[in-house]
Amino acid sequence: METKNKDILIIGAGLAGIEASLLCARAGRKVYLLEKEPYFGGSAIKSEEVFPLMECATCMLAPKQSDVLENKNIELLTLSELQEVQGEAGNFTARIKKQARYVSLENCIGCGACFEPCPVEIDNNFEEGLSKRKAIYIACAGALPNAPAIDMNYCLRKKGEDCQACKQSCMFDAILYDDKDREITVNVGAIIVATGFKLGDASQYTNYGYKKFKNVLSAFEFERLRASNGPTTGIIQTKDGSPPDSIALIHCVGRKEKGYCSQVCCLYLTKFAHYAFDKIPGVKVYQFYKELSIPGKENEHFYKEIQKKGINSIRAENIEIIEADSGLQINYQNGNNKNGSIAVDMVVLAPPIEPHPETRNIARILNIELDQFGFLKTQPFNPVESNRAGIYIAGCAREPNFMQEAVVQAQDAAGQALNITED
Amino acid sequence: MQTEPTIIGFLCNWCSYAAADLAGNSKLEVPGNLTTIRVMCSSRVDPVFILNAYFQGADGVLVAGCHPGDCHYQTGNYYARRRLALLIKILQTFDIEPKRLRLSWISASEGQRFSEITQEFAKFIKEAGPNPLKKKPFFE
Amino acid sequence: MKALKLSQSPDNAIGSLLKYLFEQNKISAAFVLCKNNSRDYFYGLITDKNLLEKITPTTPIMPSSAGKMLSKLTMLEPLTSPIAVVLRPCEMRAFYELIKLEQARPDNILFISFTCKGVISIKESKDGFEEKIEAYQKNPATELTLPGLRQCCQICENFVPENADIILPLIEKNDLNNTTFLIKTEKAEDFVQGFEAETVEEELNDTEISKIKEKRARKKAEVFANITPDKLGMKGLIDIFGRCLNCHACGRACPICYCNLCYFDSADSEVGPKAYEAETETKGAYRLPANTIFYHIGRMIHISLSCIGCGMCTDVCPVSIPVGTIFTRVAESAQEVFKYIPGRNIEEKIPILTFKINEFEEIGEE
Amino acid sequence: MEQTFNPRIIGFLCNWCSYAGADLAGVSRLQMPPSIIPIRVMCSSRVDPLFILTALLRGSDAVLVAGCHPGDCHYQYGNYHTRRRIVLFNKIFETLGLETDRVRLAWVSASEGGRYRDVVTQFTEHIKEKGPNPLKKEIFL
Amino acid sequence: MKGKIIEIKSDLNTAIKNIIKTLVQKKLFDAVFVPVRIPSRESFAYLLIKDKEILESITPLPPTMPVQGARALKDLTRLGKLNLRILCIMRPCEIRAAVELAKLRQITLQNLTFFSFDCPGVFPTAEYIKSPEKYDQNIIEKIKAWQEDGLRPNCSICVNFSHYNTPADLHIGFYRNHLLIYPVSKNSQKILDILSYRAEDDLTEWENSINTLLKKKKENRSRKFSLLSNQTKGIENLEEFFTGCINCHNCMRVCPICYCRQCFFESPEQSHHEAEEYLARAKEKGGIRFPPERMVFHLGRMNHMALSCVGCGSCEDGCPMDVPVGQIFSFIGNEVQKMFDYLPGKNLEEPIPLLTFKEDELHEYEDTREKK
Amino acid sequence: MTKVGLFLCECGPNIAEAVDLDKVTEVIKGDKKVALIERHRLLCSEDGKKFLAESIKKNGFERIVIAACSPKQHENTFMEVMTRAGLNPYLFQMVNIREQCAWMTPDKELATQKAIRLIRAAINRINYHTPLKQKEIECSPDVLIIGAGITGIETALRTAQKNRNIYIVEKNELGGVLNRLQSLYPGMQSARELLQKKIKEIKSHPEIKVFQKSKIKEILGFFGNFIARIETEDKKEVKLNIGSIILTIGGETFVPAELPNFGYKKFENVFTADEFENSVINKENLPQTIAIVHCVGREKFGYCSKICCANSMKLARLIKEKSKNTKVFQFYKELCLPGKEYDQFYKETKEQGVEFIRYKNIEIGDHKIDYISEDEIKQSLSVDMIILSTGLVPGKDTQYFANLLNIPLDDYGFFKEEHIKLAPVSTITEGISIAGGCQGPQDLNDAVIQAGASAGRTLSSLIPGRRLQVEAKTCEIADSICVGCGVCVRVCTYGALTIDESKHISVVNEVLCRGCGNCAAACPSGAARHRHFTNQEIYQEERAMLK
Repeated sequence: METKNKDILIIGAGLAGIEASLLCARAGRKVYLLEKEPYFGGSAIKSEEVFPLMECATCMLAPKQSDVLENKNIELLTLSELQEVQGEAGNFTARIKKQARYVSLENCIGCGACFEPCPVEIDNNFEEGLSKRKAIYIACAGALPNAPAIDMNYCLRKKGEDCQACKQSCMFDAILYDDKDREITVNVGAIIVATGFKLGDASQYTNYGYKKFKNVLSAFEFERLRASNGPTTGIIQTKDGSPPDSIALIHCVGRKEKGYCSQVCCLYLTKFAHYAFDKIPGVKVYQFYKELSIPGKENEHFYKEIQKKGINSIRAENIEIIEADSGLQINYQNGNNKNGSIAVDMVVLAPPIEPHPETRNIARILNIELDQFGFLKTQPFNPVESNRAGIYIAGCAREPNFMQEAVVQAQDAAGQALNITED
Repeated sequence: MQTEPTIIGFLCNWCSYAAADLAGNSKLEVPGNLTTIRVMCSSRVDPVFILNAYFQGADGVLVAGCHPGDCHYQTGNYYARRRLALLIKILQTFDIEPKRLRLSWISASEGQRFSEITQEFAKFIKEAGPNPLKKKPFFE
Repeated sequence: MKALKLSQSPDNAIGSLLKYLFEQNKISAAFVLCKNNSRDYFYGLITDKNLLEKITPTTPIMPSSAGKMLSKLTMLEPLTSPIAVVLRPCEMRAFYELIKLEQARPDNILFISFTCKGVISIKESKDGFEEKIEAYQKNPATELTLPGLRQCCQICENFVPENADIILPLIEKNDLNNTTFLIKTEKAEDFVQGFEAETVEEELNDTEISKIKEKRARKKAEVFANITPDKLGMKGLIDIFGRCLNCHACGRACPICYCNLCYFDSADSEVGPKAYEAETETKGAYRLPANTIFYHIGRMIHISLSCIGCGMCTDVCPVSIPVGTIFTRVAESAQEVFKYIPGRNIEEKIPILTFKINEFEEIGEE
Repeated sequence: MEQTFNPRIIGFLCNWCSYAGADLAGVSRLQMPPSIIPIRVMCSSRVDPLFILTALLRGSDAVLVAGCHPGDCHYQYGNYHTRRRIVLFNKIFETLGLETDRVRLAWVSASEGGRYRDVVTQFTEHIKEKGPNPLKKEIFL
Repeated sequence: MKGKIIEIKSDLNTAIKNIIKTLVQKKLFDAVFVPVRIPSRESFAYLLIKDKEILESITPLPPTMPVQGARALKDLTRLGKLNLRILCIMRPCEIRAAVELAKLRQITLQNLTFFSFDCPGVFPTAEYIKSPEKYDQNIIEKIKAWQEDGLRPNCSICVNFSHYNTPADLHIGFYRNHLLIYPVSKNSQKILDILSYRAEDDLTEWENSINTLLKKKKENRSRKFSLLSNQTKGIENLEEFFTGCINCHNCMRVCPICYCRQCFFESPEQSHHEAEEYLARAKEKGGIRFPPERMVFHLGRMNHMALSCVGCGSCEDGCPMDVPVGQIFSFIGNEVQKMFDYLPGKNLEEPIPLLTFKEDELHEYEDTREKK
Repeated sequence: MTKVGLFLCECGPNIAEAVDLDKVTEVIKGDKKVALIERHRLLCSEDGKKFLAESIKKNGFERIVIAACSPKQHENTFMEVMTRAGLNPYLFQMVNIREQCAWMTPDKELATQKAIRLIRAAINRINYHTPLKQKEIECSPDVLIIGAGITGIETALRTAQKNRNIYIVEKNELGGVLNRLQSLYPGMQSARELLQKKIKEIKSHPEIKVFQKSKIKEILGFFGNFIARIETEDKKEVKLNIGSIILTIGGETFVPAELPNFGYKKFENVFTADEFENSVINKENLPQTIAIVHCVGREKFGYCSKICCANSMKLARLIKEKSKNTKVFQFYKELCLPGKEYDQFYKETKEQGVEFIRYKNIEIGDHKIDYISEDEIKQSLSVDMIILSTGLVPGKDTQYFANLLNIPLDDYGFFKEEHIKLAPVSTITEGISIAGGCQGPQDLNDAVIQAGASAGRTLSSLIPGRRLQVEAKTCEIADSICVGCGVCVRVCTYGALTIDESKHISVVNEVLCRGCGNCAAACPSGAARHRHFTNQEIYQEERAMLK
């Protein structure tokens, strides 16, 4: 009888990937947890609070992350990408490219002494460009693993300069300029794909003025604005640094074009309203929506509680945002086809939840199917199983969903992965 | 010897201790006279710990835990709140320096807030002057 | 014996001595009876010599047994730097008993004591205490009928602090302006070296002491005459202990009762509903709180051999049962059997913790 | 009434001597009153005086403590301690005017079945004469 | 308000005794839990009585309360119910303490029936013992007049001395040489039936008299409390207030609510310190007192039990130094019970505040700073 | 006296530059509780760990204090080193002089003082540490699944493995709500076929034992070791030893009898969606006009049930399939169509001629619907039949099982999950999971995933042949002091404390205890002790800080 390989490969170390790897590791399995970024935690760690109970996201996730880091069975591979997979369920061989970090995880103690001397300053994409970072950086305070990486795309050394600023500031020989991309091969019995999502680019829906007007923000930008560990330490402000007197929350940006409801936007925009009321006394909040989607037992209560604080809700079509003297002006057609217009200081858009750009690539490597939207396709009555045996999909890689759904999918996928690799 | 006020902070492991770590990581300033005791949950803080600290001359006591609803153990901080409210009420009734005890909710991401709260508290305590019990003979 | 004489009242003289010891860094602390305000008496562990103005070591009150308090101080570890302690003879004996029971350590302690006239019951300290003290101090101790004096003190014959390093003869004294320190030990001599006082030779006044002893013995006989076996018995015990609340205050205040958790508070001594039902059935009724006399006799079994007759127990009894007198009576007869005087000698073992092979041979052989 | 009084005596018997002695009495078919309720202890020194006190206050008519003869203790010196404890106990009872002859300490070795019978018979007779423990009916204890 | 009014022919104790005897004779109860004068006559003890003859000697209404009844009842039922149906005649504060202890699993209420009565208050035990005859004289007259002189200080400020807030099954009131039976619980119907009483008499007059008295006591109480508030404000005053306390812990030992086997403040972990530690403390302050930790004990005990304090004043009664500890506990108890709208012992179903919580409450005790 | 070793980590310049470690050494050296002070440049490095291990062995340290970074960083690292060096890892205290001292205190003098206080606190505490052991207990890998609807069946299939018995208990017939459905949206597959296939699968599975028409009488025990008593179809009693329990008892559809404006049971042609799909659609010729009314009951129970919008569209499709000319109206408030497939489903439904009308208020009359539209206009529509699309509510047995297993319900009457986001199929009692309609309103997809998730949790935690690991830093009860007042029992969220009635004291179930210490603070006599955070340990820290 052919022996099955009991190890498990998990691609994507966001909430779903973390949950799946903890479950597999608890069962005593070796887990390779792949993460493209130098940090892990996915999109969830960008939030300050989580609806409907407005719990602190870091408090929820950090213990899980430490569990991953401390678990002997889990090998977290940051800056890593899947290159190739061969074999079949019970016996896959995966080739993984480990990008050079240029910082030794063994030696680095996370003191952060290297940031200041680095002469390069670029937009911090983790913070949606709201703050700057150096070429050697960590995504945000508290990001894990607590060690920086050098972004060679911007490092002066890449341009041939012999800058040694970070190396000289490091007392622990943690900077490895000659670090190389490496390839490793792992043998596993099952694979779980949890590559997550990205927010759609709102600038393609030109009527919203995103990227055109400075105070039109996309959801994550607003989220980071509110984050205690974010660029403004949690102060919500317009680009000129003053708190906005009025904020408009725009639902369903790009839904029609995409052809599906992203499920989470109605609720996270409600959460944004809560942020605004909480942080800016007297702020006016408008929401422009088409259909309200707040499924689930706890959510309506949350929605109504926040509504009570005075959200001005407008069912609207044909929204157009323009810049006016006093700020931004929203022109719209309401539910009864009447035109209206409202001036606000800040607009927050809820663009569609889209498959992570990596997903297509992963699908190709794994030889699994995508659906019409580019999400990974799953089986009827087994919504986490791909069309290829031994490969499972959890989280937003398969469909936009809530955190709790990502968690249950991860648990489901982990269970099936454990089962299939059982002798 | 030590002229600075003494402030003791009880921090819950999951939120406030993490916030303190984050404050350190972010090199935010936190008063040097605050020394912290890690407990697993704010509900572990027995009010008698605080009484003991008071009577032995602590100038301030800070108890910090997860925000209500965020408790790692579901409901611990609600119990903590009741216990400390009771203690504060007793101290208030006898007017024995109730303000030297503070109950704050600080989440794991609020390193900045940790820094602000502790600095503000330390400033308050400094202005309030030393705990009168510190040098009071025979009270205890 | 070498003695130092000061023309100060005893309290002030002790204060001067302690001040000197502080100034010379011979002690790091003093442990002595203090008065904070109005009538707040307690033992103070003083490190600041300015607080010596609060001491009042010879005031006839015993808010708690210094022996027990000193055991609290030294229970976990011996003192590493010297302290001076002023305490009464019975308190010192209690401390010695506790040392035998591993509850205290004698290291680095300079014992200062005095011949003791007895103390006024703490309950009597509430009204007119000042007058009582005045009467007490004016009265030569040979007089036993001082207002409010503890009964246990009235019958105490062990009022000479045998083991102290420094003794102040107070008992026969009504001259409040002169004080003598008898320097009994070498250790004491080291400490007082350099202390400014008139050096004299003086001994305890044995004649006076035996006179008082006699008087007290007579008083004791008088008191004990009412606590004889024929007057006690079960009925007598019920008359005496009938109003006991079972609060166990006597045990908590007793310098000898050293258990963390008294057996009579423990789960082992509890009985369940079945037992109550059965007893109620047998007797027709059942008294609650239960086991009061059981507790008192039990406590006698546990500690009467070490009872030093201080009377703390009577003092704290909320229903004024003369616990201490009964205890002293029982203790005396029990101690007599083993020829044991508690706290007299640190080397002497508590009788119940040792045995002789050839003793009580009649027992068990009938 | 006197005729029907059958005393109840709690007997603490040390495992090595007295319990064996009692067994031997049985094996030898020695006749004796059924008054003893035996409780086996490993050594007579295990008998906490409080056991005796409890028994008496709760209405046992008498208590017998039996152990190895002095010098024979299985645990070297246990019975010497027992002896002191019983002496102390008796002294306290005596001073308080309580009956001391309801408690008896007896040395009974493993071979002394006959002695066990004698001790029990004699003690039972003694208690019979004395009558029931008056403490049994006392409410205010 | 309806009940049964009976004329008192002999004296109050006998009148109540007769009712109790009837109930026992008719086998509604197997035993009675009630105070009896002790043989030496200067005090009282609770007895659980089965024997009818002993029942003759009871004093349901003793002028003093040496042991808080709940404490005695705790001894009896802590480890479980008795298979006897027991009638307990207790003062309102004792019944409330019993219910509080039942919440803490220290009393088993099964098979217990409670009679409460209009409590005129009690005399301090120590005083009573000195001259019982003096206090025994004309006790009924005293009750009638509702005199307050010489009572336990807590009794004169007690506002729960009658049926209000007392979860008894049946309440006995006194009014103008009459005894009134007021059925409180459903249980009491059976009792009335057995006694062949119908609760048809109008009790308004009695109720009015109780309300008048209540008003007076409430005034006394608020006066006393504002006095206490002044007396205890600030560290100096508080210290002065506890002057004389010798830290003997008698107050805790006689407290019906303090149910711990080993008081935390006497436990090694709280009270055993190394000599170095004591010396360090002494050095810090110049001097420390022995026994140590007097204030921690009192304030700590408040933390532990003030929410359940029924204000019976037993603690003060047991204090050898006459520290007004009962009054301060009553005062602080009132303050903290208000926080949670809680009255100890009023209702068995109401959880003790520290054992439950609400999500949205007590924000005034949190850091006032807005969440960022 | 035990030999305590103090290690100071310089953390390169991080601690060494911000804290004057020489001064620290000098001050602490006088403390007789410390046998030796060692210093290293970077203790967490391989070299540092080796140094630590060797020093422990060489000096015979019995307890260790390490002043370095946050315990969250390297507590485990050093505990491992200790274990390897033969010391119990709990005889160790870590002092955070980096994050919470060096990095937050710019003034070196202050930082040094603070470090000294923190180190002293640990030194004071360390002698009170007791060695703790990670315990292991025997456990059963077997699983009891309660409720054999589709969720239960799927859970059984996903959990079944070699060496693991699965018991599935159903009080009625197998299949639950699927028995009443025609087809499944959005794929419109036959519900019956799916169900038959699944039932066949579990019935023939060697590791699954099915109890139909059986009742759960009692469940005792805890994670790893539950005992369940079951009354079977033929009234026999069966006792099962299992390690975990999964509740899949489902929910119910709401019956709108108490909402008069929907005319249910008042007018003969008003049916619930459930009735319609289960029977009406099969029996009669469908009339000319049918209205489907959404959100029935939503206001009453206070949540959106998620499935009704799509289900109503499915019904419209079924109607159209059977009777092409029947006019179908959908009366809705908000269309809730989350997920990637439903916008398309909606579009297609609309294309089949189904008309969607948004209402604000509705009143159902005899063959007519009066409604107020969103722009506040009162309108009326005559229809022949009305289908009420009702929401999902908790099943009737939910309360029974909540009591039986002592697990809480949420505000809506569903089983309450351990954590709404992170642990949606767990309950606060470890070893008891929930899946499907009893957890909250959800569609078939969700239920199947939850089934898989609860299976996954079980598979990962109870493994045949392996013992269960128990947390070391739990609470314990000092029997001799405990009086059984139950204060600790009441504040414990996890049901880890119970009263041992025979001894009248509390007992801790260490499998369930998560070690928060709430009980320790609640216990007035200190009988409840929080291991590694005992009163003594905390006092010792406190005292050092006050010196």
